[in-house]
Amino acid sequence: MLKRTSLIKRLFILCCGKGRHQLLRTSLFCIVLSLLAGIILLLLLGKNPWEAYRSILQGAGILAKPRYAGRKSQLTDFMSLLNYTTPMVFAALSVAVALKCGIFNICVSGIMVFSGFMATVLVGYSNLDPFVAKILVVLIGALSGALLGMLIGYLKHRFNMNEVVVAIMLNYIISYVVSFFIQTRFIDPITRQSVAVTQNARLTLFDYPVGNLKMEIALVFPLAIFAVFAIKFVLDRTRFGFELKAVGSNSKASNYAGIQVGRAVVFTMIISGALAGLAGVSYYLGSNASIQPRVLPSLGFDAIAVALLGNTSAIGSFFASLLVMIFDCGTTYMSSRMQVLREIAALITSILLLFSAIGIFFRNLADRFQQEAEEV
Amino acid sequence: MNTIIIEGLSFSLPLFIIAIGGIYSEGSGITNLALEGLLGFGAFFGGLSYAILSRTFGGDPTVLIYASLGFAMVGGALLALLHALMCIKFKANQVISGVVINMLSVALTAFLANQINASFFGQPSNKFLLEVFPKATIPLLSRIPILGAVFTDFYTFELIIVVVALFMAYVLYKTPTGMHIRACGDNPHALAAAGGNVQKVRFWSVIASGALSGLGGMCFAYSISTTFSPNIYMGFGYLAIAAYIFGSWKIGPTFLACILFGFARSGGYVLVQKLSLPSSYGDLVLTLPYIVTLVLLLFFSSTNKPPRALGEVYDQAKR
Amino acid sequence: AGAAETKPAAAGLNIAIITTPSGVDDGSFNQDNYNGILAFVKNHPTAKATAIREPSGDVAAALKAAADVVAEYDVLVCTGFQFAGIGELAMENPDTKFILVDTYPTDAKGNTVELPNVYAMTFAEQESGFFAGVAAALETKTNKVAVVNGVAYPSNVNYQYGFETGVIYANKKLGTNVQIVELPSRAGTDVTGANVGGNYAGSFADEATGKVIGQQLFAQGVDIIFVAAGATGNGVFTAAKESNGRLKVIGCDVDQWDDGTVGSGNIILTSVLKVMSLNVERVLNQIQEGTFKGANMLLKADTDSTGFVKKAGRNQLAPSTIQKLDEAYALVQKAVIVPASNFGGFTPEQFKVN
Amino acid sequence: MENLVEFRHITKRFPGIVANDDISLSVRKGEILAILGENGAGKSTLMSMLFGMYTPDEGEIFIRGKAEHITSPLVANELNIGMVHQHFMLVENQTITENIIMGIEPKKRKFGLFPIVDLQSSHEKVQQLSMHYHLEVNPRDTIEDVPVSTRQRVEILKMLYRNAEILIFDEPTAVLTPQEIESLLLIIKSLRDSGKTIILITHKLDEIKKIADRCAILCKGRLIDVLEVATTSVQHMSALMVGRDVSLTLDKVEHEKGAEVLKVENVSVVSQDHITLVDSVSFSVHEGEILAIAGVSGNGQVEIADAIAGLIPIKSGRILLQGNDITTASVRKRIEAGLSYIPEDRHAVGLILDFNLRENLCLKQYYRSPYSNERGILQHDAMNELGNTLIEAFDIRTSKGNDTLVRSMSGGNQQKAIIAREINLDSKLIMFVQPTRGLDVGAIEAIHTRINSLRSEGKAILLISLELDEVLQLADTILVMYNGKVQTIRKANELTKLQVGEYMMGVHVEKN
Ligand SMILES: Nc1ncnc2c1ncn2[C@@H]1O[C@H](COP(=O)(O)OP(=O)(O)OP(=O)(O)O)[C@@H](O)[C@H]1O
Ligand SMILES: Nc1ncnc2c1ncn2[C@@H]1O[C@H](COP(=O)(O)OP(=O)(O)OP(=O)(O)O)[C@@H](O)[C@H]1O
Ligand SMILES: [Mg+2]
Ligand SMILES: [Mg+2]
Repeated sequence: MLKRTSLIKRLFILCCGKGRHQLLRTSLFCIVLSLLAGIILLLLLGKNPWEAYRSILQGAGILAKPRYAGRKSQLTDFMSLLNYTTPMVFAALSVAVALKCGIFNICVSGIMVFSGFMATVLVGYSNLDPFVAKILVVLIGALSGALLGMLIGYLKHRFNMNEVVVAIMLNYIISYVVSFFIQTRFIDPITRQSVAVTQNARLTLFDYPVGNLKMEIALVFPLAIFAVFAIKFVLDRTRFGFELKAVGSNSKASNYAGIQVGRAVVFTMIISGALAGLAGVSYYLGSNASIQPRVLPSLGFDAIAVALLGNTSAIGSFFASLLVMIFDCGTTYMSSRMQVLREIAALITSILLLFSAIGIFFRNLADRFQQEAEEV
Repeated sequence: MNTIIIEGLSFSLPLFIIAIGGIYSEGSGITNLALEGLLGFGAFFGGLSYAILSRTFGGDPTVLIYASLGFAMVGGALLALLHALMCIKFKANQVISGVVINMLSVALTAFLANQINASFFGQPSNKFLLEVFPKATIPLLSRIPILGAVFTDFYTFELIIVVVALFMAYVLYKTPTGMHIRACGDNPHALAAAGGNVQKVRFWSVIASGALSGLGGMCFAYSISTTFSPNIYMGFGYLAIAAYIFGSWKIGPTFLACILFGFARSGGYVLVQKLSLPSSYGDLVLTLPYIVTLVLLLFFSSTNKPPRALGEVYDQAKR
Repeated sequence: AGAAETKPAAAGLNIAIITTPSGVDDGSFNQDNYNGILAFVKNHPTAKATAIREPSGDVAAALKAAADVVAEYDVLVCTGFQFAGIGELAMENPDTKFILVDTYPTDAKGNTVELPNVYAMTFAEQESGFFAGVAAALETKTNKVAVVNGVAYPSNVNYQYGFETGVIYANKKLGTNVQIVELPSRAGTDVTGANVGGNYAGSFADEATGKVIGQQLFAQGVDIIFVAAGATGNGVFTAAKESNGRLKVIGCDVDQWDDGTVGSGNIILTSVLKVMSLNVERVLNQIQEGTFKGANMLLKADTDSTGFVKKAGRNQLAPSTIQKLDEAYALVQKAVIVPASNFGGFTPEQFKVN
Repeated sequence: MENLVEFRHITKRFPGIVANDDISLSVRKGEILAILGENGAGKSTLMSMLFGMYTPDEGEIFIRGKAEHITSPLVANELNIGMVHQHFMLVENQTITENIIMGIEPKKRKFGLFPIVDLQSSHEKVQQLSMHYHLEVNPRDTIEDVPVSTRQRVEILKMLYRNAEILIFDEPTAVLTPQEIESLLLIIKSLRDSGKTIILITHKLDEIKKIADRCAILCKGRLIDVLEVATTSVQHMSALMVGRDVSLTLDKVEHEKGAEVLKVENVSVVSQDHITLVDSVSFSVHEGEILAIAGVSGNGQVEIADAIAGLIPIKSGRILLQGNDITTASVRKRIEAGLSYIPEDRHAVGLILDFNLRENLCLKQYYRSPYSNERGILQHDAMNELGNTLIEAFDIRTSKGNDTLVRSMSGGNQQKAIIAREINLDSKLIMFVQPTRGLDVGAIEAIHTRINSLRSEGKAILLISLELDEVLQLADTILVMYNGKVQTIRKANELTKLQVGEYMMGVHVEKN
């Protein structure tokens, strides 16, 4: 008995204990745990967990489905996964950057709606040359997001307003006001959403023929990858990143050291806002083409947890986004094949995020076990 | 005017009781962004208990209606238990735990409501139908000009809320328990040194916040749609958070904030009706409480003091 | 490789129903369609039905959900306007049959198209609305009735116009003197920007506003409300439930009797119908028999596709009302009565009784 | 004499360290036992176990001859053990009474029904208690409004209210003025005389000499010796503690002071609540001069330093640094103009605990060449080099060198890191606020030597300290503040300790 426990403990230490890549190992451990929880859940419902997970991967284009519809293949599914992952990467980065500076940006959803709306209205219905239009969409998205981010940062810095409350209020205000304009000006009576933007303005080449396949090609996916590395570089290597992290860990000490705290907060929020804005345009003018009135995209909230799963690092956020979106994209196929409610996938994702939220506990526990092991 | 007051109160009071839940949790030092999820899960649990009880016992629904409020509190408390475990036992980041619990609550209630309706009631639905909540009017008081509306045509749950709110205020400000809760939010180490059990106090405060949110959520379910459905997640939990932050984590000012939100809302509806604006302006009216909050916060946030130890993980060893 | 080759020779039809967030168990619109499928499966036990839900309600997401699974099935039943854009997918998968409810398919450019493998059905909501109007006019005691809608999209305006036509018809032909109450602040603006009046909540999911509108109408003396407003309608129901039986409502799309119970009573006067289940079952049968033909159909009373609930114990209409409604129903079937609709060329006020 | 408390073979481990190693120690009834030891020697840990905050890993604690499991402060209370913690354990937004009665609140019933905390009678009881022991407090004051010395009195009253027989004081004098220390020592003595047993943790040998009966010396978690104070010299005690001889006095070379470096003219500072904290203060500091500001804590000294450093705004007046007006300059401008600042609170202000040592050592220079290039990119090699140099030069002891998380370093080494960073700036003016607070004798000696040699190098030094001995030992010029005003500025050798103490209490008023 005693021996068994110590074996389990040793395994646990191996997963979450001190050493290289402790954060990464803990995250992986959390993922495995939640997959286990999912297995139990599926078994309770009398389903084959192996099949279920496989069909999720198939649905997301990681594995091959037994058959494909006309002009579809595993590659098209995978490209579609990348297309849907793009906004999540931006959103998770937005949350992560703000968190590094000690700011909790819960306004990502609102910013997404705002930037998506601005780009839709300003460029989405114009007849601009595709190249110009797409560039403009990206610029307007980043700019309008940055503007809102700046507002939040400024209110926090100048008026000491709690950014969480400001963000909650802004989310609702934006959602209702944008809904008002869509309902009165830009409504498509059939879809009951804003009129779809022109192909010229879309950041995703939709149904783009490649051979005999029709692909979704996310033009901004490379931009998302670039953003990941850019943010990593900024945080690790630049003066500004140093200041941002300093303010996030101890704003008093930062001020004492001569760092302009307010400036750092506002600039961080500008970056975070711009990223959220990019998430908005890549969502509303990329994977989608129109805006649902009165709906805040849940992606903006999921991004918080995703950023956390990625340990608020840039690279981590990317892989966490990919993982969560694999679940998201594969769910429909799984629910269809396995005849289970699709909430299962949402539940597994929630459980995953719960586990990753207590990653710090796992690490401490592992450290303690390690201590005990060393002392004995 | 009457409608503004009657409707305003029936919205303000559930909001208020949820906000008190928030004050308990945050007053003890545990950030609670999960109110939205807690109120939804509470309403789910209350609705489920009503569905089960009314099918098993039938008869006079009045007793069941009141009983369901109690079950809603249990439900809210159950989910709050998870938040408490996450924050206190597992030392998770409290903000993140709150956000994740909101997500979980939405997924879980939708899943369970479907599954339970299908497997036990043989009904394909994600809703639980409820009964209309009894209303009352107090004979003499209701005749007072203007103020009389307060005593006119109110849901009896409003009375329950007032009683519970008074009780919670009494506990928080007059009893040793309340003193300990507030001490936990300010300096948990002081309480520990005085022999108190910080973990326990915080644990029960979070549970209380869940129970109160559940109560408020159930009242919303009754007053707005007389059903439990996933539509319950309308953002009122977040509004409650705004209310107590606005009220500086004190019950009295928070009450005023809730009244303000409720009246801004009901007043907005009446205003639109009076001004005969087209319905599309409804969206703009709905922004009123949020804009009011933002503007007022602009002026008051410098005096706004959160509990000193809010959001800090309590570690006995840390000094 | 064509999809058909890889498919096993199925013993029975493999059918999927794809719905928007509320799912096939919404007790309403989606469920009625699902019931049609279930009825078919019951008669053809080899057939298989799978329900798939798309949780966001966004049109792009709805189409993606359909595309994700299209290869797996012989028939896709897509319920809701969100699936209008299915045209492209249908063209690429000619061997899969599509049944589209409440909208016609559009191609990539958004133009409505007719496709050989798509049977799309929409309903003459104005006819259902008309029956509601007649019923309300005959049953009101205060002589004030109203209609509450979600957003002034064509289907909702059809319901509203139909209802108003019904009241006007009753006033002219059936000896009633009933007034239609409209809150000016709730006037709708339809998709062309025209003011269509009525009582619009501005959303299909705002129960709180629905309740406020119900109360405001009740305060103005209205005792019967026709509710065609999705989840927002639940709020109106609540207002009715709290009125101590003085306010009644008329449900829509499906029989909403079960949603109306309050204590031992019920607030549902009757419900007016879009008969989807029968039509879905009929088309599935055609597929099974090989007589399927793609079409974009507007279904009306002449095929019994619109109507009202007169089953005993599911409505509270007086027998005389039912009789008069039956008479009106016959006239509508014969197109003697053509109620006003959003794009029918005339408004309720311009409605002429022949 | 009877042994009231007995530690038998107590061992306590923390991750990576044995804080208490097989300690056996007894405390006699009615004595004052002092506990002496370097930082991190394990004094607080040992006492925390007696008070139930931690439980020992091995060994047992006997109280009144009986083995007790003290699992929480509640148990300690029941055993009549009380403790004044090194860091006060008070709820800031509650009243003095509420803090004192917390955990054992007297109750009464409102309307004969609802139990409520009986604040009224508690106020009276606290009032009586405070008069009885000459520990004046106003029971109705809120903690956040009262000064440190009052807070300490509250902590003592808290113990007395609980009828504690065994009183533990963990570094109680670190935050007090000489007069307050004097009176605290008297109080402790009178408590002993009234029959209480007292355990006193302190780094100050003269206090031990003054009141303690015996002295236990801890070193690196082990009990070295227990000495009779009356028969032991101060030198012997400190040598035992540090493990070597420590010189307790400095030889200071007299030399002429040079040019004026800092000039403060009529500076006033008001708080957010519009209370005047600093009232029209003027002084100047010269090259090679140590100007020490003495004063009871909370009399505006720290605010002056913060104002000079630019951390808080001033209401009126002028500040000149080497002739440049820096009154409105940004913090960074001031640093660049030649200002180093060792702040009072090293955790909250001086360091970023979650950064590693290298980053903290570069905290004030990271933005300029060679640590950043002109495009704003950090140069890790240069930063590493700086870190290594400073770690070497200032003997900062760490587990992982440059990469050590500062949070995991001991207080003394954290302080060394700050001092290293600030001295490395090579500023003309260096401000030290409470540089030796909470540090052990060895560490203090090192810092004092360092300050002295900076003076010899011709730096202008502004020293702000509550430790009067430190002020007298180091200062060339002494400025005493009271209530935000300058009481006096004099040559150090013109003032006696007693006089300074009187100025600090506002007794003397300078006649102009
Ligand atoms: N909670 C803790 N977790 C880990 N290690 C601790 C903890 N508390 C104390 N230690 C370790 O135990 C040792 C003894 O610490 P303690 O606080 O008892 O020292 P001390 O003698 O009171 O020092 P000081 O004079 O600085 O107050 C320290 O060196 C520290 O490393
Ligand atoms: N919670 C903790 N976890 C790990 N180590 C700790 C903890 N608390 C204290 N320590 C360690 O204890 C040692 C001494 O800490 P302590 O705070 O007593 O230092 P100090 O010199 O007394 O400083 P201070 O002026 O803050 O009292 C340090 O090594 C510190 O890192
Ligand atoms: Mg100590
Ligand atoms: Mg210490």
